[in-house]
Amino acid sequence: MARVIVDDLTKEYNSPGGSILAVDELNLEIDDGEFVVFVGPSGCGKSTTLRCIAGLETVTDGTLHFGDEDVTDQKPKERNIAMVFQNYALYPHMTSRENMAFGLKMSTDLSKDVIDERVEDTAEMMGIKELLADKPKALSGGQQQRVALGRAIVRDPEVFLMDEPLSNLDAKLRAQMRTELQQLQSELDVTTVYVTHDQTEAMTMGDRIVVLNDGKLQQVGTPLECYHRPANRFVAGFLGSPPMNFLEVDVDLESGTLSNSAFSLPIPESAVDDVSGSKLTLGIRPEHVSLVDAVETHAEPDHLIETEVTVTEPMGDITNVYLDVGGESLTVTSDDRLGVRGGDTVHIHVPAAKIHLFDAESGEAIKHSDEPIDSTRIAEASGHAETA
Amino acid sequence: MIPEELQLSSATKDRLFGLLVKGVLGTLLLYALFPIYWMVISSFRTRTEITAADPQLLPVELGQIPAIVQDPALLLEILHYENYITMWARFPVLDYFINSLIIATTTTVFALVVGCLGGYAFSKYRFPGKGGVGGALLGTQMIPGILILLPMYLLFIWIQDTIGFPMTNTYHGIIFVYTTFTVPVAIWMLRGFFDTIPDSVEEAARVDGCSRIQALVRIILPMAAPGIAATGMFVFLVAFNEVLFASILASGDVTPFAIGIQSFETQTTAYWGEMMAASTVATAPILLLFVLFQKPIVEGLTEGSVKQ
Amino acid sequence: MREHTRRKVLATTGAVSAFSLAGCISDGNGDGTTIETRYMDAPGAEEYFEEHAANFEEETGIHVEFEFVGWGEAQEVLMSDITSQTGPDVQEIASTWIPEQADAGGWMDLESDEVVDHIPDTGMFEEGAMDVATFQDDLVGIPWFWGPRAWQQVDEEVENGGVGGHPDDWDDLVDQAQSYDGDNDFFALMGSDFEPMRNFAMFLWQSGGQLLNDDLSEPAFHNEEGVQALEFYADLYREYDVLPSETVEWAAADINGAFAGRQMASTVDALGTVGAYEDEDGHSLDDLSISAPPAGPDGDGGTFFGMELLGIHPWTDEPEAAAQWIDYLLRAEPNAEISSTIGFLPTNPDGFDTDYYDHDLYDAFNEDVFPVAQTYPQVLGWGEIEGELNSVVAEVIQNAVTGDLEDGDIEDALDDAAEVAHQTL
Amino acid sequence: MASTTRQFRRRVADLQLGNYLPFYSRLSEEQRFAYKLLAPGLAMMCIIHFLPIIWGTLISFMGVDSTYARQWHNAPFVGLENYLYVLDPRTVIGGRFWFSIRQTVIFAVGSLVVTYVLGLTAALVLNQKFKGRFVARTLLLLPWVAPVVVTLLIWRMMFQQQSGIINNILLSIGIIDEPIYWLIGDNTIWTLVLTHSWTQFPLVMIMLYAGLQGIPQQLYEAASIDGASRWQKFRYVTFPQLKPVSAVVVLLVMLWTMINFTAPYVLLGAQPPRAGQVGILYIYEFAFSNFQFGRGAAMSVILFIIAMTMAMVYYKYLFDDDFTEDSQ
Repeated sequence: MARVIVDDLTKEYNSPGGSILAVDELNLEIDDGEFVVFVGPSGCGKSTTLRCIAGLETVTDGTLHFGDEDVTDQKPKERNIAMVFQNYALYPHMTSRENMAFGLKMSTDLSKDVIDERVEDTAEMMGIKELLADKPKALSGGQQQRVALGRAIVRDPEVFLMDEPLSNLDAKLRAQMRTELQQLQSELDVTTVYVTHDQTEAMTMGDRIVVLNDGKLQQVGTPLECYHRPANRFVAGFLGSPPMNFLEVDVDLESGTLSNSAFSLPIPESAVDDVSGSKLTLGIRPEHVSLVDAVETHAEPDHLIETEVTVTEPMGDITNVYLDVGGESLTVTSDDRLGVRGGDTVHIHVPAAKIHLFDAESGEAIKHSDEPIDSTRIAEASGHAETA
Repeated sequence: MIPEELQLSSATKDRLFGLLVKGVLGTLLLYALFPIYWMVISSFRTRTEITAADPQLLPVELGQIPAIVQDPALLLEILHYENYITMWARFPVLDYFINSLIIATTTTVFALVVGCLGGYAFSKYRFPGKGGVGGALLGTQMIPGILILLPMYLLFIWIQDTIGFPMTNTYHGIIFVYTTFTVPVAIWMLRGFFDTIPDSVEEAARVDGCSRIQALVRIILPMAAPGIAATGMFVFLVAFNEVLFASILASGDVTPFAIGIQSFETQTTAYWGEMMAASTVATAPILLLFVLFQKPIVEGLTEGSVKQ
Repeated sequence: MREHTRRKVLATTGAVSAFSLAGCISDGNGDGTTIETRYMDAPGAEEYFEEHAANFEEETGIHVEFEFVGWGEAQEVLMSDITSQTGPDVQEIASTWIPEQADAGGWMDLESDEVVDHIPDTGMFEEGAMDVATFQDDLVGIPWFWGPRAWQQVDEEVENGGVGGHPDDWDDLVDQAQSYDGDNDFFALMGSDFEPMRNFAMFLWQSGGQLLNDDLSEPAFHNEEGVQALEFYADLYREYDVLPSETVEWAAADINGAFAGRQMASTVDALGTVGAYEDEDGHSLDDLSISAPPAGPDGDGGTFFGMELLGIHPWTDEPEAAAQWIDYLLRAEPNAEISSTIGFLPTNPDGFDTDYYDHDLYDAFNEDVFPVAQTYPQVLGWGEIEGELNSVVAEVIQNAVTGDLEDGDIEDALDDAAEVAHQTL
Repeated sequence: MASTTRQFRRRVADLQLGNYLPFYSRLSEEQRFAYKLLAPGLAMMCIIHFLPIIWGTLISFMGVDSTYARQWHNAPFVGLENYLYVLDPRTVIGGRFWFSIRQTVIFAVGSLVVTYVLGLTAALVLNQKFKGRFVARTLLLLPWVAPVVVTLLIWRMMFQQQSGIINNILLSIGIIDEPIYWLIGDNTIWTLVLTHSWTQFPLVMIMLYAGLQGIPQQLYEAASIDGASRWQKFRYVTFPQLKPVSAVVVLLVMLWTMINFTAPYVLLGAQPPRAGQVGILYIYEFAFSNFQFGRGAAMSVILFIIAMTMAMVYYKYLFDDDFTEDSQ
């Protein structure tokens, strides 16, 4: 078990067109036993970072430490890690048992009996004992997945690395495995780095999530922190489904309003001191906007906007309502009490407390919503991400 | 337009097409197998029978068949099986054959080892000069053997004279040459097979505690087995069949079959019957070997595209 | 090519041990001298050399190793040997290769001091043989065995067709062939597949021409006589229908097989056909008769003879032993034995007194045929000319058979060849 | 084998990468490992391919003939004289050489067409579903597996004008009236093409067969829905889909045929009829019989350059085509 300390990690690829910066001076500390999820769009550098931690990629610059040990130049086999791959990467010519035993055989001096015992114990725990004699070809996707996990677990490594391990499973199985993995991780208490492009996994599984884009770290924090206190517009837009609404607004400090052609809202009080410049991006999550039927009696009348419904998407429990606000689209998740349809004119309420404001140029967050977040790590992770 | 009643129904069309396929297949099989049949038949004939102006398609006359069925021993009288006995004394066929097996088998092993390493490097890694090396590999396939034959021979002689290490007319000399000839193709072919193996398997192995080379040997190679079998067959055949270099680099005790078999056609006499008997004896084990191992070989030959 | 002190161990223990063993070429029999020798591959040769190498070793203490090279690769093997100055001590030489190989330093002058005392007495050889063995005043080889091409016929077959005696000249040949009424063909020659220019040379000499001029500086085969000869050769196929068209494809093996199988009554060829005939069940030399080939229009006789020699490579460490071995092989008995085995005549005249040549037929060879026999000129660049002539003659007779031979083609073909000859010389 | 398509595409892509040299000062560990893996093969190729090729090319500029055979380094440097001599169509040798080049091209292109048609037909047949197709596949591969020298000798025997079974069969079923001369005269080159194709078509077959197997079934289903006939499916689905494999097949068969020595040598003997004198055989005969190493080397270099030029033109064609799109 170990802390993983990533210090100024940089990875550059050489390619015909010049070099490509895959990871750009990334700094990160992962606590012992922590479950950290790397998330970001494809090509953001999350997999590369993971592979650097694994030792599968050489590091162009910066250092990696496991605990106190500098592993930057160590080969994968010296790092005592285990990895689960998206396509499982089981060895097709070996049985499940041999697959699981292989790592122990190669990296330890354990006797055959001990290895056997550990394989059996792990198999028992994973519920794959009856599959031990089968070759991967004979197994279903889910079973292969378990064997792949078992192969990692049996190693009892210092760090677990998982590269989109669930993305080849069907939706139902994926949901089930998500929970299972989480439980497993907390039982084993092994430092885990988990890479995914799926924000549901990111939100539900990690102790902390690390949001990456374009090789740069965007934000590190607990899932709720990242969700409710996004460090910048990218994080805000990346997490959440449907994604946060963004509206370009002009700032009028004299009248204290944020406005565009379709509406004008007062600058939220909590942000008045931070607002400067003339352009901002206003962000509001779909679930925080509500459709208003009793306009006259509303508590925050100056936070109402009149809009037209373009499309509605009934999801069963809720309905996504797409609206047109001054030519820009805005989404609302509504409980659909009103039964609106395309073409209707409705009023929406944009509560001041829930508004995010971002610098129009840099995308840096200026104001967050006031949603409460998990208290434990706010202190250490608050503030802006270290984007260097 | 053809009137509707004259148009073939789709079932009839299918049946006709089926017939066409069978017909074409039959013709192809005849084309492919007839020479082999003819070799076997000729090996049971005397020189006069072979050079006769009216060659017979069948080894026996049709009228003789009932008698042969009754008394199979009759076959021994009709078939000139003596070729199979006299050929051993005429020329050392067995030596030729064993030489060829030694040369071709060893070449196959070495070419596969070197080819696997190179092919893997090509499949898995990007490195400066890759394009150049790739071009060179392909370029070797265009070198007329005759251009390098003499320089290579002189080089061998030079090595012999300078270091005192014999090179000409030795197994290792010709094996070295053949291995080098086949390595570019082996690299090329094997690279394709390695391409079909996901990178993550190698990575998994390295995370599991293998060095790069261990991962290659313990994980990747077993996975590429069919491809290796197919490449091996290819290399074996090249090494077994080469004549230009064999004729001056592998003489004396290491004369291979491809050269030796030609001695049945001497300046004054052609021992066709014995030559065909020797050919039959040499061809049979190779065909048999192929048929036995055809599954991985054919799988290897056709692999890759399936996953494309 | 193969070596016959065969070390079977090598063949069976595989490549690994081969690495360690391959170096040990010599059997290393302590005190004795060992020479390496190489001959053209032929059936029966192995037994012959096994026996005589043993005899020779007993007599002199010199150990002789021998190996064989197939005709197909012989030229290439010799070429590489000479280029690299490596290879056996004693080597069989085909007469037509002498100029290039001698010029390239492939053969030791056997009249040099080192060996002159040990080689056979050259006085016993025919002058024609010695001409071949000499290149630019050096004696490059010792004539070993030779074979002139002679008219050979199966008397019974000839008579069955209502023809008597041997044809005296070209007209006679055509007449006999056309009046022949036997079951098979009357006459056949080897075709384009093996040195067709030997036939052309024969017809050329018979029509009074020669291949090169007297001082060997210019081609002479493209003059009137040459055209006449090649025309006659082609006409034997297309005009007179004397030569069966399929024979245009025939090589030595085919003609031997056909003659042995009595597919034709007569041929002009070397002793090989006689041997093939004799080997066939129920055949005897008494069936055959031999004479010089038919003469040309002006009564000129002529036929081709081929000769094999034994030479010593100049890089040998044991010239003396090598010469002794050659001397041994040229003794009447061994000389006659190998000549007869391979289907030639011994160059040692005493060979005819041995059991191997105890038949009238051989006397006819010696007495009637040799006097008119000639061979190719020994001149540098001859190989190229010969190759060219082979190819044009082959083309001409092939076209004669397939009906593609046009008027003037023969002249053009010979002029082409003459052009090459001119440039080469 | 079918994966050669991919190799090929990659190869093409790699050549583009060829210009990102010069060498980086610091190679990554992967790159060093890759070089280590390639080292044995490259070292061997240096000794057996590159060194002799330089040597051979050197000789082609020197007047090495029988006089200098054993001391070629003392031979005079003659510049381009050898090349000019063998390339001059007015001299007989030059004419012969040009003719042999022509025959080489016929041999290569003819073999290519025949093997491709045979191979494709066989592959299409094997791709049908019928009982025993695996047996058929094995049987059709046998010509490739059987030792080539042996099969060439068999064909040589079968092609004899008089005693050969081929003429016999053709006569008896009435295709020809007169026995054909297969091994002499102008037919020789076609005999060579036929025989060589016999030994090569199984390889082409199996490569194309692999290509066929890789064509997604949906394409055929889509074509069926569009009402395509069998021929149209072949024309608009199968054939275009086979293009990448075909490209590899064409290149390999061309190159391997152009420099093939075994087939003409064994089938036609050391003294082939003129029509059968393909380049490499002519060079062999000319250079080795006459110790004309300098001129022989010049001829070989020319043959090499022709093969290379053809390959490069072909590459160029590929570049212009749709092969670069897949760079993985």
